[in-house]
Amino acid sequence: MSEKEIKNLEEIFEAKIARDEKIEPKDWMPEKYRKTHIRQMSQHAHSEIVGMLPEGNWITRAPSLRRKVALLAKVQDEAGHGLYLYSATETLGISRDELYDQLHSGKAKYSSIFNYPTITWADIGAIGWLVDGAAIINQVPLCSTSFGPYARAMVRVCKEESFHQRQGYEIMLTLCKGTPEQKEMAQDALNRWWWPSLMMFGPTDDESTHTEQSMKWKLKRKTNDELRQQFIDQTVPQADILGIKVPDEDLKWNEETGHYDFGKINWDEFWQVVKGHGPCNKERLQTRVDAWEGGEWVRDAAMAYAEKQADKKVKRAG
Amino acid sequence: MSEKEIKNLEEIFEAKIARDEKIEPKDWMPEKYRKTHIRQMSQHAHSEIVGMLPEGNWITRAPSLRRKVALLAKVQDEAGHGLYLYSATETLGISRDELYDQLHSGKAKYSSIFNYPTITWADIGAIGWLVDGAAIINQVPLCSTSFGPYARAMVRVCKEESFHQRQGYEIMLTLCKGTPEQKEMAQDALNRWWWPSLMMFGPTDDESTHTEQSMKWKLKRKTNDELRQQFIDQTVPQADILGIKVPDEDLKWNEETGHYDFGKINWDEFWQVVKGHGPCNKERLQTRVDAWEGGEWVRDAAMAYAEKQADKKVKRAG
Amino acid sequence: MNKDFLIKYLYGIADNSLILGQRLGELTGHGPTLETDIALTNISLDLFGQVRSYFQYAAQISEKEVTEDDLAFLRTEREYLNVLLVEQPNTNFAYTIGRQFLFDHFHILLMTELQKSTDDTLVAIAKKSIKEVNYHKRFSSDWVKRLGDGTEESKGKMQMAINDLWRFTDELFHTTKADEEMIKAGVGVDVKQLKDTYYKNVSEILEEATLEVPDLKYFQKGGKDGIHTEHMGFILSDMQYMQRTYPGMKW
Amino acid sequence: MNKDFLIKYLYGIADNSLILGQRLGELTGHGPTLETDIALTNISLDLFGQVRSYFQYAAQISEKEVTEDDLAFLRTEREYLNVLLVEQPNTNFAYTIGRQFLFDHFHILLMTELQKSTDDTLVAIAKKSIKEVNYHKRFSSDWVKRLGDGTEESKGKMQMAINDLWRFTDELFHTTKADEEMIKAGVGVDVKQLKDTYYKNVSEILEEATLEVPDLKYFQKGGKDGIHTEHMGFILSDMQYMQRTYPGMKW
Repeated sequence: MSEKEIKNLEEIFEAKIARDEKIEPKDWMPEKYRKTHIRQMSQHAHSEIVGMLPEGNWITRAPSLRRKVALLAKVQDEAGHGLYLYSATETLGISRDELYDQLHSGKAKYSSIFNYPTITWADIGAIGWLVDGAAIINQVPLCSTSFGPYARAMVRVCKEESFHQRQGYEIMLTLCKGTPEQKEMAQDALNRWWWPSLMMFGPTDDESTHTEQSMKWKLKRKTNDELRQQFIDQTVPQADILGIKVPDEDLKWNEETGHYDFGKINWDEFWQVVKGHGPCNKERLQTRVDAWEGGEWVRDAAMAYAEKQADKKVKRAG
Repeated sequence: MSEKEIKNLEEIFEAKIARDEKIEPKDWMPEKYRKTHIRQMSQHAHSEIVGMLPEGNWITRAPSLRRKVALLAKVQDEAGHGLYLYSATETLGISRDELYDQLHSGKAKYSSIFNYPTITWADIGAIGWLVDGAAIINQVPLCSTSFGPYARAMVRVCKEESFHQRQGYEIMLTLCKGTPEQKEMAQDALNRWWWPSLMMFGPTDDESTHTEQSMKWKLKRKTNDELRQQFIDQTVPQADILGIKVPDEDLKWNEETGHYDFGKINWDEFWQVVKGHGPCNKERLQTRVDAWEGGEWVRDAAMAYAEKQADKKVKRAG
Repeated sequence: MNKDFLIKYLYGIADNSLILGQRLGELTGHGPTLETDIALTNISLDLFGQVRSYFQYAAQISEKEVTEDDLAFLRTEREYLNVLLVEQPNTNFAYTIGRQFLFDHFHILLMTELQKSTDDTLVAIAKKSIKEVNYHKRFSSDWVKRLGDGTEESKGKMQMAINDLWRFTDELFHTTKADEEMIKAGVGVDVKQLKDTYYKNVSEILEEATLEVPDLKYFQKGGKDGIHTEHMGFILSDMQYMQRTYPGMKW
Repeated sequence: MNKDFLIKYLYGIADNSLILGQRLGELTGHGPTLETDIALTNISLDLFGQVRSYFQYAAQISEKEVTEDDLAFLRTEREYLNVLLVEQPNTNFAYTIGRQFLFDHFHILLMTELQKSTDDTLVAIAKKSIKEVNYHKRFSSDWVKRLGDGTEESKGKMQMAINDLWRFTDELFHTTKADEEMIKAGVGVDVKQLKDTYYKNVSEILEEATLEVPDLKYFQKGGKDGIHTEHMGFILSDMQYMQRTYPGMKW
């Protein structure tokens, strides 16, 4: 293609996005758009898959049948989200095996929040309430992002995440209305998950890269700091209802700005976890690699069987 | 050697045994004596090693620190017994690796009692009381058997077994003096372990082979049925003290014989377990094989290291 | 009719679903593909759903003040009446599939017959369950075929799992005193009558999967009398952990 | 002196022995040789012996009516104060040895210093323990050398275990508020002072074992504040099973 032709295609592409029309896999798109989407969408898919592990850790120990069923269903939903998101990413011309390779080799990232351990049942509540809560704030704008398959996947994901978030909050509410021991368990979970949840919105705006480009492509509509503020403003009153305390001495309502002021985030910890040195990075990745490698013979068998069946069909037809 | 010379050696050998002198590894002995001893001693050693597993199953769940320490010590003693017995067997010109191979391939047997599962804490008491109790009755006569290394190993083994037996009985006593739940647990363990314990003395005399030869070599002093009767006569009053009931409708004191009469043993079950189809045969053997195969690299490393160290010593000396 | 027998009969059915569901729950996030992960979690969910129906019914007819959770989490090991098959570990994917396959083919026959019970609640549970169990059976049978007629490696693994688990199948057709009472009352299913059909159905699939049908004479039993394998205690120590550690609390 | 701090200080020491002893207890009957089985069981026994001394002391000074077993078995996960190192699993023999080695070299330094405590009971426990711990240290160091300087395979496994476990070593030298109070009172050992000697000693053995000393900048922590790895819950569910299931009974 001539440079002019490309220029022309780019203009059509950008006009389409500006008009809020969707880009579809068969449409022409700039290489950078494709790459950025593969990176973000697969990171999102990987987060769903790795995110199954901290919650999966409590399936065998869930305290009631009702909670066990809800937890199983939730983790299953996450596998489902992973599936849509991988499929949506595959429309950009990359295979699922390649995507897994990127995860397993450490080349692709996943949300750092899943590198924290779930050590009490209240953590299951806190994850639903805080982590899914933060995820929704990050993800709702993506329901109208420019890439069609991603936007459509996110509509379904967000609906289910809202349900999970309410379910998580309800676990916390039950604990906080329960015995002093249970309330203490809820407080302890809030203490441990609060700051990592704030980190889910990424570095502060002045440290964040790619924001401008992402805004144009509607991969982003608000900055990290804006989203973080929105999360805090929404979550603090919920903690008040629970009757537990957000672990931030500097947190207070600012009448002037109409927002909560909050304390300093420990960015050293953030970068440590991002770089692979969080409490569970090693275990999470190893678990995924073990599942994948341990399952190779199963996938091979399924492939071999499918081929044999196809052969038989051909023979029968011929 | 001429036939006459052999005949002569045999006479000396038998006279020695008759005089209650010990046969030592360096002494001449008939091939059948050697083979029989390898079979019986290694079977005994294997039983100690496999016998660690049903009790080991409760180490992580022992109900108090005192009981945990006692159980660890007991299982460790069994490993120690295995060690003496393997060493004693090795004096007959067979290597420990060969002995393990026989165990792992299923060629060598071990006591069938260890193919029953330990499913409650009371089983740990019942094993000490009944299984060690039966073992002692089988083994005390071996302290004066004709083969020196075996007799000496047995002196040590029997002393420790008596201690284990008392400890097991004391666990039962504590349960029986405890809550109704605990007493029920003790009764249930007696129900499940009683009959398998009676089977530990082997088939009835009319079905038992080798007895005459074993008597001559002092590997046996009483028949299976005599030993079984001795066990029953000794154990039933102990159950009475505990206040729990031996699960045998036909059990009753016989004034005339001065022994307890007892019900029919389920020999079908006995042979099923001997043939490898007991509740845990597969698991026990697999566990031993896994430990052995999984540990090969460790044993190889230890060997390689020892060789390197020896080389260094030689070099230093040279 | 003796309520205790009915409650024990319910345990006998529900505990199978409970312990198998628990075993499947261990696997979530660890499967060979996302699709099998989702499917096995789904089976686990169905099973726990059934468990809740049975235990809610048992709690309702019980003379004691108990909840479904008391029945699920607060019995001692000797009081769980599931068959030994369902407590066997997830040694590898072939064992997981083999266990499921050998159970599902029993489960579908049981649910089919249970629809004829004189007990309306059981009929309702059976009618609801049968669709789920049909799906389970199709899933596990399909995978037995895939692994059996897949690669040499998968065939070996699948055959080994079937050989190893076969000894637990006979117990599916044993009856306890409670079972016999419930059969007499027209409430329970006489599982002894299902045995031939079961082995016929299972053998057909195994043959289609190019696997050998084991020829065993010795079988294991005990679960129906509460005498379990050594795996059971460890399943329960995790499963009961919260209820035991925080007694009487609501979650 | 605040008794609560002393009790917490005792937990901080005793829980290490408790959880490491528990981990070793899992291995009995499963080791690569009978001799290592006996040795590791022996170490486990020593550790549990120490645990009993600490908890008997803690129970004695506690204002509540508690026994050594209440302290060992009836706390919640967040109340156990052992370091993360000791709860790491027996992934393979190299991990078991590596964990032991990295702990023993700390433990010997701690016991040596604890002999200078102003608390007579602690001095007595330390004096008794030091002989045992010396034996542990010799055993684990010898095996690090055997595996490190054994075969290519064993070297690879040993190096991997050391690399993997190294991130848990820094926490050994952290102090909690209770530690600081006890140090001030002359009762506790200032572990911060042991760090250089520890890394020097450990490095010497690793070098002798022809292994590389890891060069890590990031370390894990949390155990001393009761924030454990996900392994801990499963250790406790087995360990506490009997005491939780049958509360208040004597065994």
